[in-house]
Amino acid sequence: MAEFLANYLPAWLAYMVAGAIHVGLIINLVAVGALVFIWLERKISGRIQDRLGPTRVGGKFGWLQTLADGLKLLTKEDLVPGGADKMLFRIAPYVSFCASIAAFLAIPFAGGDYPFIVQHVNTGVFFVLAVLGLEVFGVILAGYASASKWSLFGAMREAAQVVSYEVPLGLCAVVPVMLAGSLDLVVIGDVQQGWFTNWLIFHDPATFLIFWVYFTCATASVNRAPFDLAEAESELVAGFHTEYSGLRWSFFFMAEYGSMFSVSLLASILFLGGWNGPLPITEWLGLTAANGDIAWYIGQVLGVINVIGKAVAGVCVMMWIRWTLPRLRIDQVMATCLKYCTPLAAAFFLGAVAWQWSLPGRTFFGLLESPAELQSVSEGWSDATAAATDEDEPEASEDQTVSSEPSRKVAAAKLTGAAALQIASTNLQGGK
Amino acid sequence: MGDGIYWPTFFFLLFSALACGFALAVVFSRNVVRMAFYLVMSLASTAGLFFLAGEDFVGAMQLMIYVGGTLVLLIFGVMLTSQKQFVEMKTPAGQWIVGLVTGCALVALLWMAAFETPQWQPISRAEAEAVAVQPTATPIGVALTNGRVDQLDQPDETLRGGMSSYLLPFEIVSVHLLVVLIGAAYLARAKRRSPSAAAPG
Amino acid sequence: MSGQAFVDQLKQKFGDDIVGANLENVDPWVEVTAQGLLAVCQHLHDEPSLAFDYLNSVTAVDYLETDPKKAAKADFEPHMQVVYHLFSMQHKHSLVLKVIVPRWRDDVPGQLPEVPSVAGIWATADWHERECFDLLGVKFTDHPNLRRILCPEDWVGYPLRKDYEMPTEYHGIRGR
Amino acid sequence: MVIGVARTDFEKLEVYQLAERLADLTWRIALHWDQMAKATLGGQLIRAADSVGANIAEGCGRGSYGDNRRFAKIARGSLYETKHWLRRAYSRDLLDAGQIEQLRSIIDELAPRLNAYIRSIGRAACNPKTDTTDYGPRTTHMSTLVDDPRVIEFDVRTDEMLVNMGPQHPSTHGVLRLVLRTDGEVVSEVTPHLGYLHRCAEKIGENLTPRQWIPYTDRMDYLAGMNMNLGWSLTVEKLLKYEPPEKGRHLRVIIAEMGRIASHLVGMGAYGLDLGSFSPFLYAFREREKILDLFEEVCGARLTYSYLTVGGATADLPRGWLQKCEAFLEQFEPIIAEYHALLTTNSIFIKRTAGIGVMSPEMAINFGTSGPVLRGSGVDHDLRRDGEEIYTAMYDGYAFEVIVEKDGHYPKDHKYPAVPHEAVLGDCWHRFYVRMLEVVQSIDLVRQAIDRYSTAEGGYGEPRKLTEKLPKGEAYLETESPRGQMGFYLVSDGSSIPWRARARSSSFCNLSVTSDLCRGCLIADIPAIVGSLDIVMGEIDR
Repeated sequence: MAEFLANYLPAWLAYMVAGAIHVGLIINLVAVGALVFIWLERKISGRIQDRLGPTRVGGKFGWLQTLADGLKLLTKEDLVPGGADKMLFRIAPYVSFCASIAAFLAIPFAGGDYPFIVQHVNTGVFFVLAVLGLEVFGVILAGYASASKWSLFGAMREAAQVVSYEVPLGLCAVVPVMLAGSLDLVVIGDVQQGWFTNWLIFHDPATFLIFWVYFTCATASVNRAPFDLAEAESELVAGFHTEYSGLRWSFFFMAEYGSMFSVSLLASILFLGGWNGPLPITEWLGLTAANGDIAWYIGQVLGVINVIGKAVAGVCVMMWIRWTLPRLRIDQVMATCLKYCTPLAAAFFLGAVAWQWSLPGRTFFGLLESPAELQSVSEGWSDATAAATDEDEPEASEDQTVSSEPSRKVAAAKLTGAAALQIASTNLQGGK
Repeated sequence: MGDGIYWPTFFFLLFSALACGFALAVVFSRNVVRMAFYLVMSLASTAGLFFLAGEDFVGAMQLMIYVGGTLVLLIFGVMLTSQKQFVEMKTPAGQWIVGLVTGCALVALLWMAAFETPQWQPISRAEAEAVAVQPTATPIGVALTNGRVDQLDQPDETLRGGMSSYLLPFEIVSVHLLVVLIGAAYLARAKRRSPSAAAPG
Repeated sequence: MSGQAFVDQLKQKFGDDIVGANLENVDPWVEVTAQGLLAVCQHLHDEPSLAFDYLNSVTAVDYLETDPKKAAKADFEPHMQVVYHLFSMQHKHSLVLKVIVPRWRDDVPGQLPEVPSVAGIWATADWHERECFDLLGVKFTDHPNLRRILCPEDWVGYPLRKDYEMPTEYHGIRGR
Repeated sequence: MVIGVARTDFEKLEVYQLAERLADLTWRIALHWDQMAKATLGGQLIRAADSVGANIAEGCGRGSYGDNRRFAKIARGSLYETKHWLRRAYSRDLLDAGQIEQLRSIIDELAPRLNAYIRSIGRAACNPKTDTTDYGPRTTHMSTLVDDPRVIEFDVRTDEMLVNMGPQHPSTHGVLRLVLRTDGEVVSEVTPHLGYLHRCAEKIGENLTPRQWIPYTDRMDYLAGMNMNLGWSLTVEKLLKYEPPEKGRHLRVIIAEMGRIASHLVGMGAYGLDLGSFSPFLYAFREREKILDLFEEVCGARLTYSYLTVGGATADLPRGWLQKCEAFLEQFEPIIAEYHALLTTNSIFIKRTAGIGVMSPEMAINFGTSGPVLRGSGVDHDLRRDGEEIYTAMYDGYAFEVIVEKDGHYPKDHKYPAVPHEAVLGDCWHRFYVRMLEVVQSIDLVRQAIDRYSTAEGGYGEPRKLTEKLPKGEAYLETESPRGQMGFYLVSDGSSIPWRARARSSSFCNLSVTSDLCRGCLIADIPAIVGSLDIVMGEIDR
């Protein structure tokens, strides 16, 4: 965008304007997303509980209800308890909120050569997971600075829980990374293009199962029921945000919904094909870069709708779970993480490795041939010696990728991977 | 407008100022949790510097390990064990002096190291923009498992084989960390008098 | 076992500690002295043919006519009755015990009448006796934790006594 | 907020015990002095010696380490003062050799220990259970060696916290206040504090006629007002030796059992809330509303009915009501399966309740618990079958089994979900389960009662006169209300106003087990345990 603006504006201003637009879009995405999700949560909980939910504000579906709530929260007094550490107490909600927003910086909404992404970080998966882990810091500060015992309990639970759940969450995220051969979210999304059979969730039984482990851990790491121990209202009054009121309190909620959205986005990119629909409709309609800017742009927007739709579905499932299940106890939450999620994630990870090793180049539970994008990665798996002897391997894979109109970046990433694997195989030989 | 502002330099200065400022705040703060908070900000600014240098992986690593892990655990420990709500720390004069001497020595060392590095001159803008951003995780992963990427152009096959990987040192470090963790947990276990055994005896 | 036979049996075992009995009332009762209460209760609880293992209620009734006109005609001397309702889960039968004590020990106002606590026999007596102490001012000796239970700790007086007067003020709150 | 309040059981401190011995010994010695010595030296000596222990105790009770240390230092000052007065007494030939030896031995032990104690304050609270501090060179029997068998290894040491759960807390069912002593998430002690809703209804009962007191019984267990009305009415009728006509008897069964369903629905829904599951609460209230609609049609009120009264009921059932009631039961019965799916058989629900708060049958009886709490522990006791004649007569001829696990299984008159293998008899799960089964049983009973009511002849039982004189005497009666055995005790002196009206609350006794059940559980278990007792504070505080 900066390059585009530079045509009309001085370079320094172009950078600033482009940055401001990006940041503004992201903040709006989180804030408006939170508004929509709060409304959605009320509607969904209402329907689940056999009632209507909001109906009055803003017409038919009460769609302005959250805005009315927001206005109410704005006018509420901003209370700080007398015994609190005032600076930390005031700053804590912003820490959470910033961390929640920052995760969106590296999440692409559409792929291709010019992906829709704020900052193309080539270790996107890792960055998003790292930044999501920061949200807990705000919660802990809030709980500690509130000078309330209930808040302190909430903060202690949050710290213990989130730090533990990052382990299986990371393990689950490694599987798509391994299959796509890149930490770049754009690449991971792009390798799943084509039919839904190429989605990594359907790649093999292990990835299918590990998706559910991922979803469980994601629910736990964003503190949603049945893992919402930090705010467990029946035990801890309201946990870490017991002492908060007004706008600061709402920041925690925006952060929570923002995190829910970002882990769901991550799930949809890692496992559910990202911006690629279940059927290659954009290709059928010719909405690709080859057919001009407008067609490409429409294709990208369709991709954005796709990825957001999948993420919203994920968020809805989280809500559905919340209004159905009772809450676990803290020791059971930790046991779920350490006794079930982590070993399961590790086992499925090994399963995925074994599957890929034994059935390279196959997808959809081994029933179909992999698309070309996945081939180049899986070659490394197939036969190390063969790869080593084949001197033209990099070019060959490039030919393949060119033939099926992939993005240059994918090819570049693959090349590095292929080269590395080639060296690896030579090393193995040398060792022998 | 000409060249205008060179943004990477601007951000470099911004992040380094933040990192240094918060580092000083850590030193002069007395409240342990505030200290942790300042430390988080300082480390996050350092992570910003890494991102600026194109080392995304190291930056994210910094965030995940130091900010998300170490400091959270630190505050967790303070919350669990503190005698009163907000723990204050006072540094005696002797420790100030020791700290000052150590700190100065470290600064001097870094200073020397920095100025002995030959590339420590600003490169031209054209040069800077010409540097292609490389994937940062792949070489690390490759180096860990099977080969040193920095030695790819080593012509001698046998030499290349010898420098196979960092996997063994990595494993040794991991096991070492595990041992430290278990040791810490063991030391943290408090000893208490058992009421049942004390009553008859 | 018929009422009279049961009372006779108790009298034989505990002698003067069984003061009397009323078998005409809807719920017949046996009157026990305060000194003999613990032994009688222990017997009622432990004796397999009786097995009164369930204590329904401990309460007290204040007998005092505050109206001087009616007091002249009243057919009782001022006194306090502590009433125990017992039940046996095994035999499904019940019993009422009464202990009659003066309203004030040694008739000095402020000195609470004393009755031994049966909390050692039935755990439920703990709270019932606390309530009785709180509202009627009966002191249960050897009670593990004889504090007010329903009224605040600093409440003055025993509300269910007939001569109780509601304080005009409690911590700045108007009482009446 | 103070974390780590020092415990107040200073009596167990060795320094305190020594100070006590010193004070008592000086007292005994000074007692035998002449008047002159007593008035001058004796008073001063005893004051100083007493003040040693008093300051240790006061410091211990102060809560903060700073205060504690300050008072301990004052105690040390008093000890030196005692020494001074003893030296004066010695120089004035007031002490004999034996006394000097005794005093010396105490002071020689006390002085170093007191110093060590002052140093130790803050390092360990003056809590004798956790205190392993060595109080001086002579205390070899309190060694802190690692291989000392009295020292056990604990989890990571954290500080104790005193937390107030309630009276304003989402899961204490009203205004119950629980004071928790916690160590991290583990609760070592729970002390319930009651009385926030105390209205002294019994005093009001001494100033109103029995029928006038009926509305006050509504406000005891306000979730089952009908059953409260019934209990008091039957008690008065017992004293009056009155028996309502047959039709009135069946009417009372219909109303009481519908009240039980409505009450158990709240208990069930609120228990879901306690465990963090919100939706069952609304499902339960949806059905309860329908029962309240039926009650409203009967008596005009939805919460405080005052419908059943002495002599029968205030009015007969309206025309067409029975059909509506039957339609409701028809619609309601299949829905119970949903509750079982959401709660009873939900695996998280089972994890949270099975094996938690286990109460043995002996304990349940000893604590006087009743109703589903008692039957959840496997005690086969239900006043509808085992109660007094005047109450069981109401259910005469009705077919029902007491809901209790006997010989390892619950009654098999209906199809119930199976008992999970994790559940232990007497735990929270069983208490909840008994309530769920009682709802089905009550549906059965209402259906039977409707049949009998519609064929019964005669009146429904006119209320007795408002100011009818009561016979002299006293009556006590317990009835099986939804939360347990609600007892009323009525003493009459022959006038129309009772001499004493007493309400024995079931929830009151059920709540009294809390501190025993909650010892050593986790914080999250407290709502689970208290919720499974299903208390109503209106009834406890009366």
